[in-house]
Amino acid sequence: MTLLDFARGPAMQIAIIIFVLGIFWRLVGVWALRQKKDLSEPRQKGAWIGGIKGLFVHAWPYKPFVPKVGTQYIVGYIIHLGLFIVLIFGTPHMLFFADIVGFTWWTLPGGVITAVSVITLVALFVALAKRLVNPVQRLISNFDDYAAWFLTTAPFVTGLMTKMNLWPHYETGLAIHILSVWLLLIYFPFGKLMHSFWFVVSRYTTGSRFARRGGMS
Amino acid sequence: MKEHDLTLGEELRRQGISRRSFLKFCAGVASSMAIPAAMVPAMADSLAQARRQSVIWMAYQECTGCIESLTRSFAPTVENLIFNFVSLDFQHALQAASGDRAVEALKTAMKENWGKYLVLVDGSIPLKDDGIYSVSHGQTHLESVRELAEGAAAIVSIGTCASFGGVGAARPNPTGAVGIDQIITDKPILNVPGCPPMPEVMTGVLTSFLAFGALPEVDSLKRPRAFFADTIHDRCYRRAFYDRGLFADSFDDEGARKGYCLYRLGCKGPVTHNACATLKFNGGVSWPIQSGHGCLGCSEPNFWDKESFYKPLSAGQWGSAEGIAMAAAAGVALGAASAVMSRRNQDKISGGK
Amino acid sequence: MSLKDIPVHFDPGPEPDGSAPTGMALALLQEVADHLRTVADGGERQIVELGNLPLSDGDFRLLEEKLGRGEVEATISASGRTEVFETAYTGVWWVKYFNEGDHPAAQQLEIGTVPMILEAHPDDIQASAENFSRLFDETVRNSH
Amino acid sequence: MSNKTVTEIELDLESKRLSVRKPEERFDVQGEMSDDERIEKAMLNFAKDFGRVSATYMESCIHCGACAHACPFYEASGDPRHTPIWKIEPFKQAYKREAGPLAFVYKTLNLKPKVTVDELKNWQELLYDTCTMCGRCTLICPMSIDIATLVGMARHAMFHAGLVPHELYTVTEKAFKEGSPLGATPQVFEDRIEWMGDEHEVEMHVDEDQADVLVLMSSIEIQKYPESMAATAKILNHMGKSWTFRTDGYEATNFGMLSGNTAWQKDMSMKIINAAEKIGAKLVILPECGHAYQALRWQGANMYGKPLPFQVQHISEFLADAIDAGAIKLKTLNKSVAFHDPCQVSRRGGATPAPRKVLEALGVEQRETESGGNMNLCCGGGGGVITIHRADTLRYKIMGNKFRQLDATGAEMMVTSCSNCRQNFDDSGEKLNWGKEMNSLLELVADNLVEEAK
Repeated sequence: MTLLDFARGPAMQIAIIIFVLGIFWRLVGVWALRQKKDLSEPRQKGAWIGGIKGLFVHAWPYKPFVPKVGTQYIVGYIIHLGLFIVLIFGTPHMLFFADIVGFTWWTLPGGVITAVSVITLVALFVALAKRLVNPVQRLISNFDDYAAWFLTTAPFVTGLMTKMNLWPHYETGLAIHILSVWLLLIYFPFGKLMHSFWFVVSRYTTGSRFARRGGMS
Repeated sequence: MKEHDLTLGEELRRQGISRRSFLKFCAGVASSMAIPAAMVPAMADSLAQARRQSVIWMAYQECTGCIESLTRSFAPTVENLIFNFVSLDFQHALQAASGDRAVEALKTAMKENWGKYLVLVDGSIPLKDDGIYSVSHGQTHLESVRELAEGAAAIVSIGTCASFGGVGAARPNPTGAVGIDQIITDKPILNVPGCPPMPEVMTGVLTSFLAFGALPEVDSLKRPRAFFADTIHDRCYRRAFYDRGLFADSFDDEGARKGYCLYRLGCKGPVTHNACATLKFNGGVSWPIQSGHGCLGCSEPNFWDKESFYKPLSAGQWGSAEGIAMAAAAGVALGAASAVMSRRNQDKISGGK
Repeated sequence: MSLKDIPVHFDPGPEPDGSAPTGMALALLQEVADHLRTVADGGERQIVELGNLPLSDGDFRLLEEKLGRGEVEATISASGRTEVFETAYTGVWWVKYFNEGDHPAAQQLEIGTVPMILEAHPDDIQASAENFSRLFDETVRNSH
Repeated sequence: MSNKTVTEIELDLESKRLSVRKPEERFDVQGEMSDDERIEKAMLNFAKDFGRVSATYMESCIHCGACAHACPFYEASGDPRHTPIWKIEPFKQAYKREAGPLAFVYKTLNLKPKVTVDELKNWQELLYDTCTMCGRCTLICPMSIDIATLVGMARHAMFHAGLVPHELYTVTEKAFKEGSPLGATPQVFEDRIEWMGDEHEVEMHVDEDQADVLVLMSSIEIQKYPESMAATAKILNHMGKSWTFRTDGYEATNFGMLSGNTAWQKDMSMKIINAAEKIGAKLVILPECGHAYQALRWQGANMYGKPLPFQVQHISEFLADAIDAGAIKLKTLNKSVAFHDPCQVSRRGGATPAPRKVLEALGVEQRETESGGNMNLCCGGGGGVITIHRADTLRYKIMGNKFRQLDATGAEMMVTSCSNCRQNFDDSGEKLNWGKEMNSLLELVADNLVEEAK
């Protein structure tokens, strides 16, 4: 069995299983905790509307905060959108998903994907530099932050190398790229990468809690 | 004067082949092997000084496709000169002799050139039940290849079967077939995989052996780097379509007619190392992708067993839905268990207070 | 209905590499310039292989246009055709090899006094001399 | 050395800021416990009230550090330790190690170390001195984490581990023992009511057996701004309401909540609830006090264990409703006004529109600060911070920012509806020579009430 066969076979299955298991573990682990009912009289009904609103309101900082964290949000968006675009609209990636969903969709030309990847990588390095330089972020960062950064960046680097054929051996390179994604998937449920799930839960929670009170959203 | 005593230069001149042809031949080989053009004169000189090489070509568990391909495509090319450079002392399919006389010729050639002859092999070797599944003249091929290898200067495995086991070794591999290098480990071995292999590779390898006295540089799968360093994808004329994201989605759609990339139709070009894209087959007429079909990856080990030829490379093995569902269920159980533990902890505190 | 009733169209489609020069041609010209300097200064013959470089049609056109045609043209018949011509720059030769099926086999730019393939090899001259004397002997014998 | 001797400090009623005197020697650790015991108590009490919501927040942080930029303390100090999420770091660690879904993994592999007493001692400053639980960090947080609530829970742990700042502990203990953190005992309260009734010639109702409305007061008002009592009485009398003060349930502040003692918090809330139930009140009016609103309006029912049998309103809400209903009419005030939102009433309480409605009725020109309303910059004195002498320097710095913001509006008059904010403005205004005065919305209404002939 070559490394590529391993990456596309057992490694993929193990990674998906750990990924799914971990996500359910963590989500259910929190969801099944006790939560006392709030007995206070709500100011208004329909807290869930506030919850839904909360999902979107925090997608961009409020005006007074824009000068302070606007750039950080933009860098964040570049990383997230880049990740999304490359993942969904990169041809080999689309074909990978098409295999299970059973239909294909429009993809972006290779050159565009390469450009997006490079921009995303730059943004990732900017984010890392900020984490290392900014006193606040440096203080509150832990292993998880750097691990998550590394595991997110690795697929971009290996993917670009594969795309641009910079590996001494293409298949091994491709295998390393795929394995780097599995590593990301395996780590995903156990670190801060879970924020891709928590952000919905957390924003909804605050949005609905404060919708019933009024005040901040 | 015996043939073997003449140098190649003398021998060919006797046949009316000039040094210009020689030079031209070397220029052609150098071009295909990426040997610097400046070395061509030296190559031609050393080739002229070489003696005719004794070559024994054995066919084991095979289909004769390799030799068909090689002999037919040799005819109109400059490389056919190679047949003038070697003394093909044994070849099942091509020789006139058969039966005991053929075997005798083989024994003679081996004896006369012991330690010097070059063995070409096509076909895999069955190992199961002492190799009984493939026998010629009462001798299993396993014994045959061991015997021949003993007196060989080097061995060249021609085709994917001899290199990696090929179709004979495909699942479920009933005869326990393997490639030559799984059996012979103490001789220089070179693999020229491909189903069939490229004739130019054979020419290059033989020329290089004659001119430089050694097999050319090889990769990790013992394939000559000069031909197998790049992937089909690297040199494919449809690569530009891949880079621009233009693909054929079926064999008769607009994309296919426009000659778009065949990646989505399962082309294995990106993971296949061979020189088809530059050398092409049948004297440069065409090659699979030019004919509209994706690469099957025939020069790679186990290519038969890598799922469908028409499944895109990007496809992974998702595993069973049951497995994923079980993982989800296990995750739910673990989550619930941890929450129960936390709740119990809280109860303990409230109770204790 | 027989098989013949099914129309078969063959459309090879456009060659995707196009005909735009890749920049490789310019690099090549630079290399030729260096070699020419070397040879002009009394150095050895230099050969640039064109066959295994990723040159586009446009590159070839550019090369042909820039190098031009010179005074000498020759065709050699040995195991197929070989075409040789001097470019507009004396000492820069273009050598095109064809195989017996007349397909291109290799292509080189050679920088030197005369391309190798045009020169008669000493061994061949030796053999030629032997053959010639035999011919002469026979002719003399026959005339008697 | 008993607890009493180390925590007892005299009140300082002379200062503009109402607290105990600056302790000559600080005793920021209470009780006699071993370190292990403290840690155990901290962790247990932290875990006790932990639920799905707080766990979600603990899981969600992505360590982006944005919250620092919303925090008045970080903005004033620039000290990265003042980053809101960092203030609960030991508890985040403890959560992950002890209570989260992956706790088993963390604990078994010892990936998150056990929290130590020294750590908690170091965090006392972060949890008490530099956080008013104003919740501004939640606004900037891309994950919407309610850090203020988590700080509140961390304070539960700190209290039970005996790690409350000296002054805050003292006032809390006073509140528990005397019924008021700042010396406003029932006797003092009664005296002051009488004094105000006489001084302002308003009819006061004290300890009525039956009344529709129970009016609460905060110690700060009783001690420093007693005019509030007269103003409230004047308005309620004008409206013809059946109302009363109760000496067995008047104290609106809840230092049990601020210091982190849930039992005491409940105790303090229950006094009010019992009194209200006893007189059959339909409405309890909370005075101009921020955290009182938080304690009774939003946490009261949860302390009580069932929905409250009466309505709870902040005085500004009550006034707004009265204006809406046409029950009171106000004279027009030709001034420009900037309103300072008390975080616990506006951002975290939801009564943001009420004071604006009242100001509108006063006909003033309202000027918002650059970050006003729900996004208001906290004064830095709430959450018990104002009682802690150690926190003064930074509090003045925050108020400096606050003054600049208010001054930038160019408004002629500054108004708020929280007496704690107000005393912070008074104290810091004097210290920083602000030269302006913070006014009470309630008093402004009372002063401009149109009293038609009955």
